[in-house]
Order: sequence, then structure tokens, then C-alpha cells
Amino acid sequence: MASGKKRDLRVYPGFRGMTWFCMALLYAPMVVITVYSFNSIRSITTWGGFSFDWYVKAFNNPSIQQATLNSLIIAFAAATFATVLATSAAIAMIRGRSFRGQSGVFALLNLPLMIPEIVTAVATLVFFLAVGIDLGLMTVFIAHAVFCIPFAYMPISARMEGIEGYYEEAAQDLYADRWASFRYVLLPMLLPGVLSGYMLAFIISLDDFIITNMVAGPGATTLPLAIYGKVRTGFTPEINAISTIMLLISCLFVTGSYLAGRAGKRRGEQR
Amino acid sequence: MSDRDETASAVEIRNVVKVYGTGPGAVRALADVSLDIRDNEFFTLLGPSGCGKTTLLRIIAGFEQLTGGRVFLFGDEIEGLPPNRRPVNTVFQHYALFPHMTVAENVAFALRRLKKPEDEVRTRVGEMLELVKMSALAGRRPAQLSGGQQQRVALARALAPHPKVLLLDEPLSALDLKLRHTMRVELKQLQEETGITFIFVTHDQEEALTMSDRIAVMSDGEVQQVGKAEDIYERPINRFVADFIGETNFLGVTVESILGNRATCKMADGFAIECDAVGAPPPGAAAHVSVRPEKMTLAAPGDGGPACRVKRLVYLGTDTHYKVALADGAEVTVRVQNAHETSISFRPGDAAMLRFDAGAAKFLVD
Amino acid sequence: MEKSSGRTAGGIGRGRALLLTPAMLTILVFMVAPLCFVGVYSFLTPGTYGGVVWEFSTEAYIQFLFERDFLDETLVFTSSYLSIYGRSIGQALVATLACLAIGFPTAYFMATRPEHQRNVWVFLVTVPYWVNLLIRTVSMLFIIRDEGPLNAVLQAAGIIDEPIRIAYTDFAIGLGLVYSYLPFMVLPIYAAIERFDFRLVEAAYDLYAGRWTILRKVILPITLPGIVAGSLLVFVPSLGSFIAPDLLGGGKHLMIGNLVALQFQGSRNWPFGSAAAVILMTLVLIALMVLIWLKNRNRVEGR
Amino acid sequence: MKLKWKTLMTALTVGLGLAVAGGGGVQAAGELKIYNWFDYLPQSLIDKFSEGHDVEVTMDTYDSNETLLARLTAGVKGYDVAVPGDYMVAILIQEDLLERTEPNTFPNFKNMKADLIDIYFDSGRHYSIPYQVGTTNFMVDTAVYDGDIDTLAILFDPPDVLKGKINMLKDVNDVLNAGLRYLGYPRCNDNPEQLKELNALLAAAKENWLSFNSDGAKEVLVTGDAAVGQIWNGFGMRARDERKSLKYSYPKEGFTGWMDNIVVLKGAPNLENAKKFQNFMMDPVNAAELTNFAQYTAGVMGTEPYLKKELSTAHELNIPDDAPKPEFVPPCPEKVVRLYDKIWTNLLK
Repeated sequence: MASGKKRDLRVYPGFRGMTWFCMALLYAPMVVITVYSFNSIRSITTWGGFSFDWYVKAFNNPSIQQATLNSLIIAFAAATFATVLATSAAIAMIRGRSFRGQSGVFALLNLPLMIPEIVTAVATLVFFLAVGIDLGLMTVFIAHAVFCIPFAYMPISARMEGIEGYYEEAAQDLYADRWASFRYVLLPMLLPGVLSGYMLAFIISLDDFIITNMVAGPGATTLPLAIYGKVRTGFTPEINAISTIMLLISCLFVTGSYLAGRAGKRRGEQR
Repeated sequence: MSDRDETASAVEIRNVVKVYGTGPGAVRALADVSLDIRDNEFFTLLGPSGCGKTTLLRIIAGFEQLTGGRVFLFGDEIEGLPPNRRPVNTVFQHYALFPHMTVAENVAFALRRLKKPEDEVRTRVGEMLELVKMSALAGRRPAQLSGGQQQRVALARALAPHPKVLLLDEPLSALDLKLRHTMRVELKQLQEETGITFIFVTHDQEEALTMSDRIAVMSDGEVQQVGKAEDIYERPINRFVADFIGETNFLGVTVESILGNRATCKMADGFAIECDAVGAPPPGAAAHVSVRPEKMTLAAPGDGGPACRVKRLVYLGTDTHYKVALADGAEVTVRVQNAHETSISFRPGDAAMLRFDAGAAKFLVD
Repeated sequence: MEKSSGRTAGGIGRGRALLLTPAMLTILVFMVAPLCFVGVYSFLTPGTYGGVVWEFSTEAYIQFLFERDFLDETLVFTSSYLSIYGRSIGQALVATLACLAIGFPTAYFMATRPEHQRNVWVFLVTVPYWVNLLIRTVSMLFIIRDEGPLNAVLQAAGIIDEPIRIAYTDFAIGLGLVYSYLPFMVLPIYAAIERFDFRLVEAAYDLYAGRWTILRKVILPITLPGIVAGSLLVFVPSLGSFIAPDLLGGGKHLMIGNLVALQFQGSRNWPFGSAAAVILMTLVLIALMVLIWLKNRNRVEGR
Repeated sequence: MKLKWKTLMTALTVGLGLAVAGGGGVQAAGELKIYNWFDYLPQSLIDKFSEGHDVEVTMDTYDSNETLLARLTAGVKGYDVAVPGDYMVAILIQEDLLERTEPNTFPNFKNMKADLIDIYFDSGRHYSIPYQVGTTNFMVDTAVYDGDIDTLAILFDPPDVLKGKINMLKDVNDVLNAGLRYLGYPRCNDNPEQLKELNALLAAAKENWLSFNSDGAKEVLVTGDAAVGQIWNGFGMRARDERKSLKYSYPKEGFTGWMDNIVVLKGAPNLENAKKFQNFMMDPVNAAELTNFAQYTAGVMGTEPYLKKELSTAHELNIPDDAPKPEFVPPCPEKVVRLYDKIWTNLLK
């Protein structure tokens, strides 16, 4: 190299720019939503002046709070359940030799992805009623858990495919039983995939409308149901206010994970 | 080491068979292998890739199930025990260091699984890192280490829980040449210091010869020959072993007579040579003998040996390799030491004479 | 690797079967069983106000390709549904490619950040998705409309002289789909690149490969599972999506999602809705098979 | 790592715990489960009813009449009261999904507007009482076009300034019925010749339309992207709040009226409370409070003193005397639904 400048081989020109473009694309609407949550008039697109009115309204609206809480509960539960199942399935699918019917199992695991939501929604509703399961939060949870599985499965299995089998063998060789080798070796190595899968499942559940709309029972109104149900009276900045609060909650997660990552790094350096 | 000590078997392998798959697609990896590996021994499984040596190692470690046969560890049958219940540890070919743990955490892994008290763990980790000269880098992650450093950590990690047997799966293959040479010495020292039985898998005959107390040469899922390095080298039992270990020449001969430990054989051009009588067929039979290149020398044409013509030569500093053609056209490699000023040097095309050391030619089984 | 060569597919061990059971059982019971209804429905006769009448009929499938004339009820070939499917698939493909073009560099950039920052990036990609898609899409429409902030910014920057039409175009639909499903591309690819061994890059660089050759010949093939996963996660939902096309593209064309939803709601033709869904499922299944086939072929070639 | 693991598990446990706890827990003497559009009933009214009758009220949400129908025909139980639109009441009665509560015998029935009693879907009001009444029309931005807007020609043969600036509701009935009115043909039409003509009219008109959008019907007008847009009247009024130049049209060819109604679902677990609720909502004070919130029109008399002033004067909510009467379109026979579906699909293919 004539320049003699040390080139970092991992850097590709334009990738950083593309990342910022991606972030701008994702966050531009967030800015609009947040700004209009402080609107003084009942509009999400016309600016009438600054006020906290919609936050006050949201805090005094038990039904929208309940809907938000329902959404979060369902998303936490369904994403966790789906991630656990997907992780165990990914391990079984990828570790070891191929077995008869493996592509069938693969197709089955990804089946929920292939069905238009409205069809899943109607079919699941009919099924629940035929079997005699009472509609409620539980049915929403079940339906969400099912279609979250492939969303969690994909990143986890992608990650799993990249982890050589010898790490687990090494762990077992070093007196780790199956659980310890999973807990101390495979899981930490799998964690980025698990985290991706969990986040995907979480946001998929959080945002689902069509299926929830069909299978929700008494007391199971979620936030998307509330938002779509506002067609009779129109969107108000109250929704923006709730959305902004949700953004704040999620930012707490970001901060938390950053701090945890830093702590982990420091711990690693100390030893 | 006295013969008495060596009789205690660390690992006993009895008629082990391993077949992958079933039906017509089945692959036989091990066919009826039996071995005795003694305590305190540096034992090497040597063979080309696909010969079954790694499979055998994995069977001892517990990663593979047997199709047939039995395996004993210090007299106890271990088949059926999962890897984590066997007091053997493995140094993996790619080290398999846990990337999310520091060097120290890697070394402490087995001790923590065995629920050793934390202060004992710390002491032991310190000792192990000291042993492999890695104490300074205890806080690093594997990705921040060089290949040789990773190798040492892998060793320390496997040795930390005091295994009864250490299994090493081609641990040096990923290192560069110089490092490989240093590590050979270190490994051998380590084995002697710790007194642990090492079972070492390699396809590199030089590695096997320099480090091992005993070597098992494997091919096609079978053990061809077991013995000390000199035995294997000097007395290869068959053509495969002779060819795989070191370099050799095969000559077609007819046995004339056998007297004591010497057999007189006639070469194709009628010249008679003295062969080692072990394994010789009865007089009159045709056979093959193996002659190592360094057991012959080249001399000026004369009556002391068969005539030949120099075809090519490679100068290697300490010695020179000659490729010469015998009268019947057969090619023979001769290694001549450049130790003495008096050695004659030949050029391609020169006529010369082969001179055999007494007993240098050995009969092969096949 | 000695151990993986020459093995034939065999039975599945008990441990692995145990690991697979929960996920498979959940999907079998709560997905496959309900879907059997859908398959059956597609061969029934529609009820007056939704639902089905238990009479066998293939009308739903016939209707997909042929329509009965207004006047004499004769069957005439119709391209209506084919063009709906064609457009949806086209848009989903474009969206998938666009997501890949944006998502791969982003995932790569994320994966090459220092370790303790990476989780933060993962969260950053998903944070916007804590807000409902409908609201986000309405806001996106607000941004890209003629007198919206985007045009204002572009004008102020002197890039354009007068507002360009973005909203209510096919471009807007693409933008909406990309926006809707971008994380589903980024996260699986990130998960794959994150564990990529960059010493391989050094090795390739050592072997005289240029930066972009390395990307194409080394990084892309190794991270392929992530790319495939991401593409599926974008393609399939894009195929059924209709919020972005309706709002951003002006909704002047039906998408598969609209079509199916319409049959279960306004048109109350459950058998046809089911048939449309079965056809969609078949299409996706074919796409999946092709992917698996490609993956296997790659694997064989890689040996 | 440890920290995160624990957080996750805690979140899961708490989440599931709450989910289970959410199922039970009733303190009040009675219960009432309402199935309604979201944000369509003010909290103050819920509280008032709840306190007045010692009833715990829970509300759940749906987004369309069709979702309601699909769920009820599938056999969903547990709700007492729902708020379906006019044609949906007809369907629900026909499908035997409603409880015949005879609201006409309730004390507050005396407040009913006379012209809403003998309505086609529930003549004599044996099942339902009106909740909110509205019309579906379109608005025009008078700053863009200041000609006569009280004609459907604005949608189907627009003046040049409005071409490419028209938003239609993404609803097969709203679009097709407007077209039929423009052509002067009857609703629920199965005349093939007339439908062919309608098909051609729509295909030609679509060239001049910007979009089909229901969710953003208000926003598209307010932002100025569209200068003409089909819209419900209450929505229209809110749109005018944000863009003063918008004007609601009452086309001379006629227009659709709609009415949401409170009905009691078959097998309602809290039948008596549901009946009380129907009666409660016919009280002019309560109806006015609802109307002030939802901003459409009440179905009972005597609300005027309690209404916000702008509601009683709004052009959108008060049909001019010279405009045609709103038409409540009954559900069409199956054959017509299929034909409409075909035209709609063809329009949007």
C-alpha cells in the first residue's frame, strides 16, 4: 500500500451511510408521532400549538391504559414462550445428522408464516370455539405464541447454523451435563440470535391486529384493537401520546441493555 | 521405564467396530480394532485422513457410540457413560475455546462443572496457566490470542481437571511449521511432567515419530501395526506401514538361501543382496523387500553392488536425495549424508553403484 | 470433517425429538388443525351471511380463473385475480430486494460495532415497532406527501425545484413495505454476521481478493442462512400486507391480503377466501421449496 | 448476562400472573360486557351507568360490522351488548343472534325520534335502539373548487381542477352505491345491463381518483393531498376544524344514511343490565353526552339543550331542508353481493 495507511478490512465504504439511512427511515415517523403527541388540537397531521393535553387524557383513560397493558403482557408472554420453543427446535433441527422428514418439520415450523393472517384468524377462531376454549387473554396468547414461533426460529437457527458442534462437545468433555453445556456454552453463544428472535417475536405480537381481532375475548382488547377500533371517531394525538410512552419504555430497554453490555465487558476485562 | 509399569492398561480397546448409517449406504469406520494403551504413555494414532483414528478417539471420549466391541478405562468398562462422566479430556483440533469466556474462565470451566471450591479453582487455574506460560493473558478472550496461544489454553483447559487420559485430536495441524516444532517438544515435556496418558491423533508421521512412546498405524479402519517408533520405522510390517512412515524403496527379489538372521536374495539384474531374514519366504520364492533411502549409499561404479544411473538429485543441505534407475528401469531413492568431505557427488546422467547396508532390506508381509 | 462425511439420513434421536416436540405440537394443534378447516372450506358453498354451507363445490377455484358473464352465466377467462396475485408477488419481491439492499449493510455495520454496543443496535432497530403500524404508516404518508417535510427538506437543500410526487405512487408502496418489514431483514442477517469469523476476511485478503470480492465470495456465502431467513421474513408478510399499499399507494389496487380479507368480511364468501388463501399458501410453499433446494445445492457444491 | 436472564424470567412471570389475574375479579353486584368500536363511548357515561346501577362495565373493541358478524356467527359468547350498524342489525336478526328485548316498552322509549321507530331493519324497535346516526358523503375543498358541490358529478365527472385529487372510501358499498345513484339506478341492483354500465362508469372515473382510503379519510383531506374525499359526516366536521375551506356535500342524487344501534346479544349473561343500558342510552341527557363525544347525531329527542353549540349548527350534522333524505340501504341478496364483489375486484385489480 503506497499510502501506508492501515485499512480496516472489515469496513465497507457506504455501509455506515446506509445504516444511517436505515435509521432515518425507521425514525422519521417516530419524530412526527412524538411531535404531534404534544398537539393542542385533535389532529395528528395539523399543528395547533403545544400542550400536554393528550398525555393527561391518556392518563385518565383507563380503557386505553388497559389495552396498552394487555398488549405488553401478551407480547412478553408470547415472545418468551415462542423463543423458548424456537430455541429448542432450532437446536434439534441443526445439531446432529439430518433425519427423515426434516424438511417437513422445517416447513411445519414455518407454516404460520405462510398463511395470510386473516385466514389464520378465522380458522383459529373457529377452532377455539369448536374445541370449547373460552375466548380471552389466553386465546390471544396462544394464537400469538403460535405465529411468533417462526419469527423467533429464523434468527435463532441462522445463528445456530454458524456455531460448530465442537463447542458443545468440548463442554461435555469438560464435565458439563446437557443442561450445563446449554446454559454455559451454547446459550451464551446463541444469545444474539435469541435476542433477535425474541425482539422479532415481541414486536410481531405487539403489533398484531387481524388475528387478535378475531380471537380476543371479553377483557382482551389490545392496543392495536383500540387503534383500529377508533375508525368511528378518528385518530387523535392520544394515540400519539401512548405511542410516545411506549417508545420511552422501549428506550429504557435500550439503555438497560447498553448498561448490561458495558458491565459485561468490564467484568470480562477484570479477570 | 520398566516393563512392569507399562503393563497397567490405561485404555483397553477390544474388538471395536463402528458403522455409520444402515443399509447399503452404511460406512464402516472401524473394523475390529483392539489396542492396549498403557498408563503414563504417549500413545499416537497415526494414519491418513479417513483411516478411523479420529473416530476411535471420539469413541474413547464418548462422542460416538460403538457398533460393537468394548472399551475399558483403567479396567472399567466406559461404554454407555456420557462424555461428561468420563475422566478423560480432549484437546480439539480447532481448540473449541469458548469465545464468550476469558482464558481463565475457559480453564476454570471443567473445575466449576465439577463443583470444586472457588479458591481451589483459582489456584488450579493459576497453576495450569503457569504450566503453559499463559498467566499474563488470563483476562483475554480467545479471539485476541494467536494460534499458538490458543493451543496452550486448550491444553491448560483440558489438563485442569486432572484427567486420567488426555486425548489430542490433531492439535498441531493449525499451527505454522516453526511453532509446530516448538509445541512438539513442549507437549512431550508436558506429558512427562504430568505423568498423564496422552492419546494423540495425527496424520503427520514426523510428529508421531518424534513424540510418541508407541504408535498405532491405522488404515481403512484397521490397526496395521503397533509399536515403538523405531520398531515401526525399522520393521514395518507391511507395505502400507513402510510407505506411510518415512520414505522407502520397494524391490522385487527372489530368495536364494537363508542363513541365521540373513537371507540372500537375488535382484532382477542378478545381483545378490543380504536381507534381514525376519519374515522371509522359503528359498526360491519371489518377494518384495523394503529398503530405506538412508540405508544405501552411492558409490563409483564397481562390483560391490548393482549398477545404476543417476536421474535427478535434490540437495538438502545435510544430505542429498538421488533418484537413480536400476538396470531393469526400477527407480530407487537414495539419501546420502553430506557429512564427510570425502563423499563423492554425482550429477544426473552419471553411472554409479548402489551399496546396501547389511540387513537394510526387510521383507514385508504382503 | 471426518465425522460428517458420507452419512445418510436416519431416524431422529430421542433427545432431539423431545426438543422438537413442544414447537411442533403447538403448531400442529393450534395451526394445522385450524387450517384443515380452511382447506375444507375452500371446497364448500358460501353461506348467505358468511360462513359455509356443507355442500361440496369447486366453484371457489373455478372463480379464481373464470368469471360468469353478467348476462348469460357462461364461463369466461378472467385475469382479475391473476393480476392481483402477480402484482402482490412483484411488489413483495421488490420490497424484499430493497430490504436486502438496505438491511445487509445495516446488519453488517451493526455486527462490526464493539461487542457491548451491539445489543443496543438490535434494540434500536426494533424500537419503532413498539408503535402501531397503522399510526406509523399514517405518519410516513404525512412525511412524503407533496407539501410534506421530505419535499420541504429536498427543496431547501436545492435538490429539487418543486415538490415531487411520492405519495400515492408505486414507489410509496415499496417504501411502505420496506419500512414495514425492514427489521425482519436486518435482525436475521445481523445474527448471522455477528458470529462471522473475520479472520476469514484476512485470509481472503491475503489471497489477493479485493474488498468487494471478499464480500461476494466469502462473507455473503457464509452469512447466507441469515439472508435467506430475512428474505423469507420480509417476502411472506409483504405478500399479505395491505396497510402500506392502501395508505401510501392510495389503495387503487387490491393486494392478496385485501382480497382474502374482503372475502371473509364484506363479500362474505368464505370458500373463495379460503381458496385464495390455499393458492397463496401453495405459492409460498413453492418459494420455500426452491429456497431449500438452492440451499442444498449450495451445500453440495461447497463440498 | 445473569441480570438479563433474571429480568426476562421476572417479566414472564409477572406477565402471566397478570394475565391470569385479569380473568377474574368482580367487585360490583352486576356486570355488563359491551362490545363496541373503540373510543365510541365516553368514560364518563360508563362511570355514570356503572355507579347508577352498581354494575361493573367492561368494554371490548371491534373494527367493523363484519368482524362482529364473523365472531357472532362463529359462536363467540360472553358479550351482552353490541353496537352494529343498520344493515348489520337486519342480518343479526335474520341469523337469530339478537335477544328480543322489546325496547319499545322501556320508559325512555318515549324520547325516540318518531321517524326512527319504524325503520326497515327493526320496524317497531323490538331489538334495537339508535346509538348514533350519520350520513356518508364527500367533502370538497372550496378553496380549490368553488362551483356547485351538491352533485355526484364531482366524483364521477369531476371538473379539471379536481381531477387526480379525489379520495374514495375503500368500501365496496359506499363506492358502488354512489355510482348507482349517479346513474339513477336502484340499490341492490342485479340488472346485468345496469351493472355493466356501472362497471364502465367506475373504470372511467377511477382515472381521476387519487386513492381509496378509509383509515386516513380525514387526514388525506386535511393535508390537502385530496381536494375531494368521501367521508362520514362526523369525521367531516373534524376535518373542517383543521381545514376551514372543506365543505360537506349533500348531492342531489341522494346519499347513504347509516345508524349504529344498541342491541342485546342472544344469550347475554347479564340480560337485565343490558336492558337497563338500552333504556339508559335513550335518556336525552346521556344521548347528548354520547353525541358530544362521538360527534354524530342522536336518535332521541330532547338532546338539544345539552348539546355543544357547534354540533347543533354544523352543516355536516344537520341535513339542509332542500337536500334529499338519507337512504338506509338494506343488506343486498347474496347474488347481488357476488356481482358487487366482481365489479369491485375488477375495479381494483
